[in-house]
Amino acid sequence: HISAQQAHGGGKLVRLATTTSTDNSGLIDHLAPQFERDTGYSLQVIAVGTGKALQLGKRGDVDVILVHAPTSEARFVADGHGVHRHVVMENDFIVVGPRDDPAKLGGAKSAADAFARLVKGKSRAVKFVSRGDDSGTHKKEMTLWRDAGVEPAWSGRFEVGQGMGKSLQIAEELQAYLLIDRGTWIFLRDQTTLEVVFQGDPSLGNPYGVIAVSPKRAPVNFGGAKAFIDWLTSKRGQRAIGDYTVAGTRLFTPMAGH
Amino acid sequence: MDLFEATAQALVLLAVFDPALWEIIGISFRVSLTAICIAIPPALLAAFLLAHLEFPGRRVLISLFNTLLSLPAVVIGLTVYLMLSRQGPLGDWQLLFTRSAMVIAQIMLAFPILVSMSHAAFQAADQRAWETARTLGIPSPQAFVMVVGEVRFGLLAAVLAGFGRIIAEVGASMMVGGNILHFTRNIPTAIALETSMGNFAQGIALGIVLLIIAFALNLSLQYFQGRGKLSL
Amino acid sequence: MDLFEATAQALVLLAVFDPALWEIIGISFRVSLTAICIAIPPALLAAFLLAHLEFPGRRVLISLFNTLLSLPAVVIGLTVYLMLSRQGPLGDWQLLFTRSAMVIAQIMLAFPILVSMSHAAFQAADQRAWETARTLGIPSPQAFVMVVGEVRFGLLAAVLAGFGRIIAEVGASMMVGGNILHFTRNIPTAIALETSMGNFAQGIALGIVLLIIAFALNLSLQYFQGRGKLSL
Amino acid sequence: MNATTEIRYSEIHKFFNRRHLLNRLSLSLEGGTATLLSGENGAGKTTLLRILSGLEKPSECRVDFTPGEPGSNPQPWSQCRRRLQRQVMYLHQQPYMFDGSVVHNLALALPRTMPRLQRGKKIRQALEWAQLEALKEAAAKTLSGGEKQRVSLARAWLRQSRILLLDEPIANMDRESQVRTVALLRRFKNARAALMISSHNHEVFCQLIDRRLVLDSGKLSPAQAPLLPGNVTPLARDGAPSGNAGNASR
Amino acid sequence: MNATTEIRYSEIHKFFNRRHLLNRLSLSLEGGTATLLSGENGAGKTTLLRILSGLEKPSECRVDFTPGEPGSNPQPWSQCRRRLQRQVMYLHQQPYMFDGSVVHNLALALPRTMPRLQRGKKIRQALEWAQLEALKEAAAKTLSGGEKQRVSLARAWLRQSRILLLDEPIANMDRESQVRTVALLRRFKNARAALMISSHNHEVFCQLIDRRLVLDSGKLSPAQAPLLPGNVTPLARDGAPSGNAGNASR
Ligand SMILES: Nc1ncnc2c1ncn2[C@@H]1O[C@H](COP(=O)(O)OP(=O)(O)OP(=O)(O)O)[C@@H](O)[C@H]1O
Ligand SMILES: Nc1ncnc2c1ncn2[C@@H]1O[C@H](COP(=O)(O)OP(=O)(O)OP(=O)(O)O)[C@@H](O)[C@H]1O
Ligand SMILES: [Mg+2]
Ligand SMILES: [Mg+2]
Repeated sequence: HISAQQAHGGGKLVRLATTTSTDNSGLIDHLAPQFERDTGYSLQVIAVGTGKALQLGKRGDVDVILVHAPTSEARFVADGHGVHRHVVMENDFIVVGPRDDPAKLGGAKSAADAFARLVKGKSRAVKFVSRGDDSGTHKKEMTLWRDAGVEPAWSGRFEVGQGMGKSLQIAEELQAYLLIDRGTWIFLRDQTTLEVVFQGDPSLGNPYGVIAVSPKRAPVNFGGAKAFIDWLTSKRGQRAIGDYTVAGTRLFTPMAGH
Repeated sequence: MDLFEATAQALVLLAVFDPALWEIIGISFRVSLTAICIAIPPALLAAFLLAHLEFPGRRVLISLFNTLLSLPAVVIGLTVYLMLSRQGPLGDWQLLFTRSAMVIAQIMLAFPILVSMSHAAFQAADQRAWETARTLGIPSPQAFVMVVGEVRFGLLAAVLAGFGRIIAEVGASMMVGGNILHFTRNIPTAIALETSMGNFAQGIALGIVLLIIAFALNLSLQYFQGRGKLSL
Repeated sequence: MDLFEATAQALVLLAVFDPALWEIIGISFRVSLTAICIAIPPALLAAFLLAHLEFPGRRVLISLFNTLLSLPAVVIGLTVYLMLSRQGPLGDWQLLFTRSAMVIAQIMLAFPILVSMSHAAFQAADQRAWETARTLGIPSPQAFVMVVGEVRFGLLAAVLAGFGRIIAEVGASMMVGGNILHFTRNIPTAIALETSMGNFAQGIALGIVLLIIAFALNLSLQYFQGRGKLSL
Repeated sequence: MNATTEIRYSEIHKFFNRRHLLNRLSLSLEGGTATLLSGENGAGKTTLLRILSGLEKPSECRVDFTPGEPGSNPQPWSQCRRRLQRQVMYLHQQPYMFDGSVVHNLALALPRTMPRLQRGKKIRQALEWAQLEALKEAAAKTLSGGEKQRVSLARAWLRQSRILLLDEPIANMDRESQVRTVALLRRFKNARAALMISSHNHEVFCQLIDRRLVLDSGKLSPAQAPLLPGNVTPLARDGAPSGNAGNASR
Repeated sequence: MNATTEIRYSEIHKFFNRRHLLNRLSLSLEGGTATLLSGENGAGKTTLLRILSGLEKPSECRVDFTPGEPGSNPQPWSQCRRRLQRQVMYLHQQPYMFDGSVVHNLALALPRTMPRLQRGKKIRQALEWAQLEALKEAAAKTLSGGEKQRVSLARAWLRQSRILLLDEPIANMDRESQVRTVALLRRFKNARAALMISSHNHEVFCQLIDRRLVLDSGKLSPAQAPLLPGNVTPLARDGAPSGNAGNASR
């Protein structure tokens, strides 16, 4: 391997900041070798929370970011920190919970209904684990509460401030409900006794965007970032995303061009 | 840089006793002080015995404690997690994601460093201290306390190192506490959260708050260590 | 539990020199050993001066070092990050997300614990050691080395504590190293990754691998501390 | 003299550095008698006294706490260690002072159960004997060599041990303190304590001691050369010499 | 005697524990002479010697390295500290041994630049003088009290310092070693070194010393009572007494 120090600043190294969900699910490990083979760039992946990924981009410490927080992404571009934003893939959010489903989410007609049911009795028996970390998932959750017209404040709601995988572990221990992206769920579902209790509502879409960090603010490897985005949105890249399966299930739906 | 701003803001919150800030401060110090207080007596005793008793396997045991210093906190966190988890052997106690679980993990974290450092302190003690105490007819338990008094400077350093390890530690607390707001979120896990959210300035500001309180604690402890310099 | 299985598997990988496992082991130890070797000389000197020189502000400085023990690693990581970030004052060095950055952060992490613990060791030293060396006409630098030799037992404990802190530390390495596979992924960040993916057994297995290597290192260091027990 | 044997040691053996430092010695400590232990530097005096008082592990040693009584039998040293530490008081060649004042160091020798008033009185007497009233609040660790030895002896007096082993108790004392020490030891002896003193300064003790043992090449033997009381007369003012006068020869 | 003044100290003052331990003393160290420093326990002898050798900070003190020469002027102690430490050798009341063998401890006193062969020869001579050939490989920390004092003196001999301050050098020594020590010190003196010896054991040194100073209540004064060489005759075999004989009175 070339040393990181040599590679850094040289044009052949691309640094990608991405959320833990894409990295933990194994997608990036699947994509990186193909990208490197096709383009000759080498990719370094820094898997962090959404907020930190955006912050690393703002400071010019990475060249390209891949996250799922549409509003923040738009602001990132609007503020001039990034260019060439593309939605490249999507999966969706689902609500998982204990098998006996105490809040009866299984009968909910819409996402708004499901979230209203959670709060209804304000019962201690109904527990809900919230990411509480301002991540894409957490932002989605807050939107859903707002859409349901309820105040998410009862003693059964725990804000854990951790990543998706850890939050699932905590939900498992507490036998609580959890909003989770399908990719992580498919990847980790064998480790829990929780089950999917609500899914399929159109408002639960989870689009992933890729953004090149603006070369105007920092001496980033813009060419490399561009190459990554181009590859990801190309036919080959999109096919690679669509090809990725875990236990026979596809994790992400390619979206470029939609 | 907004660092100064964030620090100033955190200090203001500290000064006006902002309930949210003081809650996590309270959790941090309550948990870590409890853990260190529980860990100290057995650790000192173990260190003393390791320093003063000759028995087979003594050196290996010392090496073992020194090695445990290199055990990542998250591994200890995992171990405690697996014990306390619903499916674990102690699952019935229902301690996971409580402050008690954090105390348990922190005791395990502090123990090796306390033993290793205090052992070095006892080893450096003048053998005559123990002998003189015994020869003055002082029973072993009190003689032990007297030797502790003689090497209190080194022991205090050990305790501070142990306390520093657990008050600043994030992996195990995150793992067994869960960083749950109002319950188990302490300063380090809050810092980790702020960092993961990209709020670097807030993270550092919280770190400075922790430091300031630790410094106050430290100064108030200083009188224990006395002058520290011995003539002859 | 699949813990034993995972550990056995990790040990097999260790034994057959699995390149992936040995790569992260290599990064861990290369980075931490470099950091500790750079940190030791200035830390010992600082500790010695703090123990032997009388100057105004000495006690406050000692308290300060003791307090720095409570500084969360992630805060040090953040600080180093802000320095090395492209927009930071040292951005031009282009060190972020390299092993050099990890070395820098780990030096800063190890320094306070080295100073604090070695200070306790020097403080416990017999003042006559220094005086006798001087009175024998030995120049200050060599006299310092001789005093170091006299308290090597305590200093070794300090070094082990400092090494334990950095080899097992995850927050700062994660922050400034980025946990990049093949470049900056070391054992603790790998453990954190495994844990966050729910692969507890793998996490613990890696921890055990770390421990085994640390134990080997430890035993080989033991001859430095010699018999350790002094008569009279 | 009607001495009662307090403890009988036999088979005392110490092997170090490929050398038989103490070679199967036997020794009794007898109440109401004082023994002077002499021998060259490195002969093993300190080692012997430390073994007798349960502080240093011998290669071999047997201890009998009830010698001569029917049914008494000597036990191995390692089983008697704690009992020896409790019953036999050893004064270090270089006395150790605990952190704290002189008064604190003296108070350590008194039983915890002693009433406050009595404690105060005892400590005042000890301070007076040691002539340290002016330094009673001083940090004991900063005392001068001779002052430390005086504190150490004052602690021995407060402890009132029946068996007292003193390792060079007067090495750093001034002449007056030496004389006062001998007087104090005489009081111990009159109270029927067993004393054993290691010293290179025989003359000072000549009026106190009942026997003088010489440690040489690992063996203990009664001294050949008689003591010379004449040599210390300028300062020894109390009592008549007990050693028999004779010519100096060595 | 034609003594050359090596160092002149003036205004030596030490204040501790609300007590003027040393009260504006003056003192010269003169080459080729030996001074006995006496005084009660706690009089301040150790403190004085440590100040003179640059180890302990006085409340006040001025040092003149070229007394009497034109243009010489006394400097404050704190500016001369390192120079004093280099030039004046102080032997601790309780000597300190470094970890390692006796040979290692002796070797420390030799300059690093000395050739190997010469080092070996010097060390062998020192071992012989200290009569520690049999223990040369023993760990110095485990030596007996008197043996440590002998090592300490042997180091002083190897170091060949022009100015030597000895704090109770013979306190733990046996009689033979005491006599040998006096003989060694005489050789130092003949080599025109300046010696200052603190001791409670005046008689042993009576044939060596040129003057005797008494430290009392912070003041230094020449001794009133003459020395009594007669008291040590049984062992002192070399040379004639230099003190003038007289009656013991105190
Ligand atoms: N722990 C030890 N390990 C090895 N050797 C030892 C140890 N303790 C003592 N010695 C050796 O045993 C010998 C006797 O020592 P000890 O202190 O008993 O002599 P001593 O008769 O008290 O001498 P002094 O009159 O000088 O005090 C010394 O030569 C010393 O080197
Ligand atoms: N660092 C210190 N702090 C406070 N007091 C001290 C310190 N060092 C010495 N002293 C006091 O100063 C006095 C003189 O001590 P010093 O050791 O100089 O006496 P000395 O003449 O050598 O006595 P000795 O004959 O017993 O050795 C003692 O009473 C001691 O309590
Ligand atoms: Mg001895
Ligand atoms: Mg003295």
